[in-house]
Amino acid sequence: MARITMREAISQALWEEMERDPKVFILGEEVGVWGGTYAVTKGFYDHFGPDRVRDTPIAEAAIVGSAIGAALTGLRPVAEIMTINFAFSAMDHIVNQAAKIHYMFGGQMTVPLVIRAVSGGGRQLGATHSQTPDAIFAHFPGLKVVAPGTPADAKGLLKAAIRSDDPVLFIEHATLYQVRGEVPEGDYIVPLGKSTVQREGRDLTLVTYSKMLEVSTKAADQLAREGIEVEIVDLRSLRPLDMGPVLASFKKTNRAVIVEEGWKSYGVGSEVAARLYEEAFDYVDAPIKRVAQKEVPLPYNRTLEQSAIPGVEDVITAVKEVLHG
Amino acid sequence: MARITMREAISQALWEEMERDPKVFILGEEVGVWGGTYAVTKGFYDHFGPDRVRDTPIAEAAIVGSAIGAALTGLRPVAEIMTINFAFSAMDHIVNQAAKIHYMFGGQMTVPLVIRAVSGGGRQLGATHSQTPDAIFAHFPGLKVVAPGTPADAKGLLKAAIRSDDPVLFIEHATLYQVRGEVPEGDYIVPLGKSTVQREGRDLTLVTYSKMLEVSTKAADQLAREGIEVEIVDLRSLRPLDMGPVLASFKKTNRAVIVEEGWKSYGVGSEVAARLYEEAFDYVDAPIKRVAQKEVPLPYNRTLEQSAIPGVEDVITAVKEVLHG
Amino acid sequence: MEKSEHFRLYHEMVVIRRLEEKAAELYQQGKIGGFLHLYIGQEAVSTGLISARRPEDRVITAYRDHGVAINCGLSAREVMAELLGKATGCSKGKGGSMHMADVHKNFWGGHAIVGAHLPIAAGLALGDAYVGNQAVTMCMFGDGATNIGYFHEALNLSKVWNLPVLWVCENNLYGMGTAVERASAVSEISQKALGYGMPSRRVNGMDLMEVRQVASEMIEQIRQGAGPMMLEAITYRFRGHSMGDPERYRKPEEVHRYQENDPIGIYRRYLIDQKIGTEDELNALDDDAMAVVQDAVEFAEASPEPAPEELYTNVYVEA
Amino acid sequence: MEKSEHFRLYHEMVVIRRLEEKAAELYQQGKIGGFLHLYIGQEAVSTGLISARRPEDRVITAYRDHGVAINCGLSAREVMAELLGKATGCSKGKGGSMHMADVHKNFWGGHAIVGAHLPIAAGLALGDAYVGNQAVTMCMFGDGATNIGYFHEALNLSKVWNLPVLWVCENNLYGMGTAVERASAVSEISQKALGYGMPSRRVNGMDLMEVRQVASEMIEQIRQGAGPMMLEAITYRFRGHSMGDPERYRKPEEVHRYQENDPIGIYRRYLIDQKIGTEDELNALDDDAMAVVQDAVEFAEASPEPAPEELYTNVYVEA
Ligand SMILES: Cc1ncc(C[n+]2csc(CCOP(=O)(O)OP(=O)(O)O)c2C)c(N)n1
Ligand SMILES: Cc1ncc(C[n+]2csc(CCOP(=O)(O)OP(=O)(O)O)c2C)c(N)n1
Ligand SMILES: [Mg+2]
Ligand SMILES: [Mg+2]
Repeated sequence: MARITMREAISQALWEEMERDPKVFILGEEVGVWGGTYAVTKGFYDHFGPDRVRDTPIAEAAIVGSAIGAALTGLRPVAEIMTINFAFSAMDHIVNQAAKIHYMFGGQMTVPLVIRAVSGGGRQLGATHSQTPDAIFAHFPGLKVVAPGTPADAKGLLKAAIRSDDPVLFIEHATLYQVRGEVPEGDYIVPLGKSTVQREGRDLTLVTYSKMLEVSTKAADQLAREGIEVEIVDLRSLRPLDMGPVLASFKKTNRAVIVEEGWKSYGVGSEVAARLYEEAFDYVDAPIKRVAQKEVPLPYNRTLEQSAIPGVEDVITAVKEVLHG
Repeated sequence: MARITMREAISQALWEEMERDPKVFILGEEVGVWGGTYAVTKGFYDHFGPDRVRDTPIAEAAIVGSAIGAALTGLRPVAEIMTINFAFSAMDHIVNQAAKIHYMFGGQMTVPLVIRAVSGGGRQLGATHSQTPDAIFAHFPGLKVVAPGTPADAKGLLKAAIRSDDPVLFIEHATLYQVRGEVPEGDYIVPLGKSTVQREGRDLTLVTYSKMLEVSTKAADQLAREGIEVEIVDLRSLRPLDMGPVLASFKKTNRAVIVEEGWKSYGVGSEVAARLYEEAFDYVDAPIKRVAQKEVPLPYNRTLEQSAIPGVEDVITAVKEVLHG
Repeated sequence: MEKSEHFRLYHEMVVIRRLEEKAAELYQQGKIGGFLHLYIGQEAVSTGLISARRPEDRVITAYRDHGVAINCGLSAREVMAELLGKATGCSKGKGGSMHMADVHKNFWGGHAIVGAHLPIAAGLALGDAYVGNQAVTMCMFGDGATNIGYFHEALNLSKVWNLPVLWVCENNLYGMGTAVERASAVSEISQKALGYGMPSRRVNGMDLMEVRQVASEMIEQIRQGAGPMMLEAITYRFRGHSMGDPERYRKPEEVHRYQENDPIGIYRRYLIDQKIGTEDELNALDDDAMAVVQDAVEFAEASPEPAPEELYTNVYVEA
Repeated sequence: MEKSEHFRLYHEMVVIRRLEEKAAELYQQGKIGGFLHLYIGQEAVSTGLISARRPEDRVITAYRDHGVAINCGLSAREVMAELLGKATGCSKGKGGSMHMADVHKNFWGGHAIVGAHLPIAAGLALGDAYVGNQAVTMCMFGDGATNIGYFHEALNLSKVWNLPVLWVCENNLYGMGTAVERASAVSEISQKALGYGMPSRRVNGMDLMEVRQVASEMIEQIRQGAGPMMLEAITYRFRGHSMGDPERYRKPEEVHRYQENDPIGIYRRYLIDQKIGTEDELNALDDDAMAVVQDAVEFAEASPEPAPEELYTNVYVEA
């Protein structure tokens, strides 16, 4: 197994799937000549050519819409939306078309589409460009929503997404691209809709995903030095949401903190907390806490922005509050 | 107090505000000559003229976007999005522009805008036209989201929304327009962001809003005949979400069911449940239940559709489950 | 064109007309729910257009789709059954009036969000171009739909990528209650093609033969690689936008004037004038169309409701 | 035009240039974060355009907004302070490079979602039309922005409602790395105006005097009620799209060719040729511009960070 970055892992998954299946192609703004704004598709244009690596106009609805159409004909498009903030400009096509076509026409059409989008803040891009609105997409049945936190998962999940016959929103995090990890070579598949334990522990369950897995892991390291062993469950998929490993862990630790980067209200933590109480009420030893973004549009100023996004300290504080009441 | 329909109440609020303040005007598809697809603005065009009752092209982003611009100049536009399903076509302007402009430019611009939109299913309109995605809009700080369940609240909240200097998404429910209730005449204002007890009871708290207030009330009537007295708290606003009356009620009943029409996952019930546990953990006598839409795109067939939307029986069942474990 | 082909098209138009008249009745009786948008008055557009396609050519349209479905070869039975929400409907009763489709007939639906199917149509054409099919996608939409951003993005993309699409605007002069000039900067929709450097033509959408002729020429050019084009068919809907339209926006006289130009009447006149068919032959086709629709209604009424489990199927392909 | 006015405009252009060169340095030093889109090379467009406005005319643009801010009368100090995220910035440090504004100077921002400010611009103009102001809104955007649906919806609406807007496309030949002809069906953006029945003109965006002249004429016509119009200014950005652009999509020779046509150089030549100013006078303006920018940097660096509570203010007007 090679130790590569998240960027390389995603790039590898795309490359291998394109080599494997001629029906897989990429479209999006700057995916071709530029090589991807986050350099994920660097080298693809030269290798696969302009038909399979298609630069598009700035027209998000047309990017997703045309990808849906191509998917209906049996192709397997991977549409890149430069950042998830621009997915609002393709909202109807994502939640009203891609997510519903299979159902609405009685199953006769399928939409084997992947939409890749970069989520997350922390880079001083201001309010319109720094959102982590992952939860709102996960609200819609018919869509699958995936957000890996490690390079290995990124590769395995992206491959699974491309091979899936359902539309998948694949959320990457801008500040994770440089993160390194062991990634299996070749045909490595991580099934969609499966949560997983990323770190074992006995005292408390941290439920998280994407970038906040990194933050939670750092918090766990620090807590470990104080003798607190937290277990980390990585959701990986927000829809379908797999509560199995979350519940198993919680039934062991009886305490949980949910950590997400997005806003707290109507977010991921709300759903996970509600389900934990519903499905493991008798195991609750202390109120579950949610760590999330302050409920403000993100400001440009670095200090202000950082104070709004959950950090290691916020997680540690929450864990201790849950443990010590 | 007159007993009028929800449609009349909304119409009255609009009419009175337009008479009161020449800066208030209406724009949207078919609001003028047609008189509003739900007849809410019938007669407005003839009375207020084409400048203040503006029929628009089918261009939701331009409807909301131009309303934002007009609001920036100090006008008070009321933009009608025919149904909330079409709000996805204006998503960026709602959540990325209207909700952020005040913050992003350091407070120098204000967006006194109301967006009216009809939400809800149950009319066999199929998957794209039957959604209740209220929760996803409530995820965004900067936006206020309001959804009345009674004619009086509809009037009072709409007036408050029009007078508010903040952008407000005002959600109406298609199947409530004919519902009648006592509505105070003249300048009746219901403050935004305030939940309220709509029915008193001692055994359990039903938290709900919009159409599901009606369903919950019917359920409460039936339950009362069996000696079960539920208290109903109507959220009325989803953002800001006022937990005060919810908590007060819950601390009395120690049991709660949350009833919403939209999908359960990442919905309103998730948020309310999570907060109830956070803020009233010691008062919980039984797991809180969420009653919500089945997690499917809504089908056309009437029987199937009805089986997916929460009904009186679903509420009664949930209440009894919570009461009797 | 063969006589039999003429008769087939005439028959199709009459089937559509009778089927929709029947649907209006069933709607009044509460047997059809939701929105019902009748195509009555516009039948020559889709009948002429789709008669010009090859089987491999794809068709996609908006919610006003019953006629298009019939023209694409769906049976009156499965269309009527879909209207009644039955398991035997073309979309298994899950789609309803606005969401008919049959991918095996290359009919890619009925779509209810105005303009949203235009980018999808570009994608269908991209699918063909990608694998080297010589197929053309015909995408139909209303005049009102040309004002939404999706129209713009789709037309631009189709031109930039030289996709084989025929963009067909059915200009019936209104989008709901809004006259075209009250919503669109230009009233001749074909003028919008200029902004995309795209050839365009305007036809009388009440005249099946004209639509067919011009569409055939354009489709062939597109098939040869000429790139996307736009066809504007001027037409008129004789009924309200959907059932329950108060029709405050137009005068009955205006409607009557257009009704005198009934596309079925025009085609019938043509067939007789050209001595392609006799009154008797056409009457027989009329009778048969009525019988087809009657049979469809009986079939639909007798068909089973979808099973309750159908609520949960087709959300995902994979569980 | 008065000599003093010429000098003011020349000075403005040089201030913009120096300010952005400085900003690039500060970005490299990590003092400016986020995205930084430099306007270098395009200064004649906004300087010429905005010099043609009256104070009541509104200006709105995209994220490439530093120059526009200066032209609208914001001080170099508050622009630089915003870049550094300081409390003294024009948006209190909350907006950053992409979100400068000063409503009292009728500058309605810097907007970072491509094309999304076009419908907003239509609304600004609607606001003026509604109350009977004789003001014109100037809305600037890039060539790439003309491909998104917002452009279409906004232009159509403005024409249908006859709104007083001048749509100004800064065609700098690329949207990020995508050459205009690879993204747009027509390479002459002004051709898109045809689809909206809108008059349009094309100017050399490197020539301040030409931009100013044509813009003045159009603005006056719009003010007189002629309805919306489109102005396409052909220009070029000398730097990458934003800091950190690998610039694989264009050759250095191409950039150099354009750089020889520097808008500041062209205007300087013009002032000297027309004997409006001497080399010495212009050198003095250059020096002053440098001093203004130096002062702005010092001011910005010395300015306080926003107070921590600022995180929570301005989410809503009412608590
Ligand atoms: C995005 C969106 N906005 C609004 C509607 C509501 N609506 C349905 S049909 C229609 C009018 C469409 O007019 P046109 O495109 O001319 O088609 P026609 O009905 O005349 O065939 C409107 C506004 C919708 N379905 N989708
Ligand atoms: C809706 C949306 N999609 C994509 C982007 C990312 N993006 C920012 S600038 C840009 C290029 C815009 O090009 P153009 O309009 O020509 O303006 P220029 O940068 O050349 O001034 C892109 C794709 C965005 N900000 N918004
Ligand atoms: Mg029409
Ligand atoms: Mg450009």
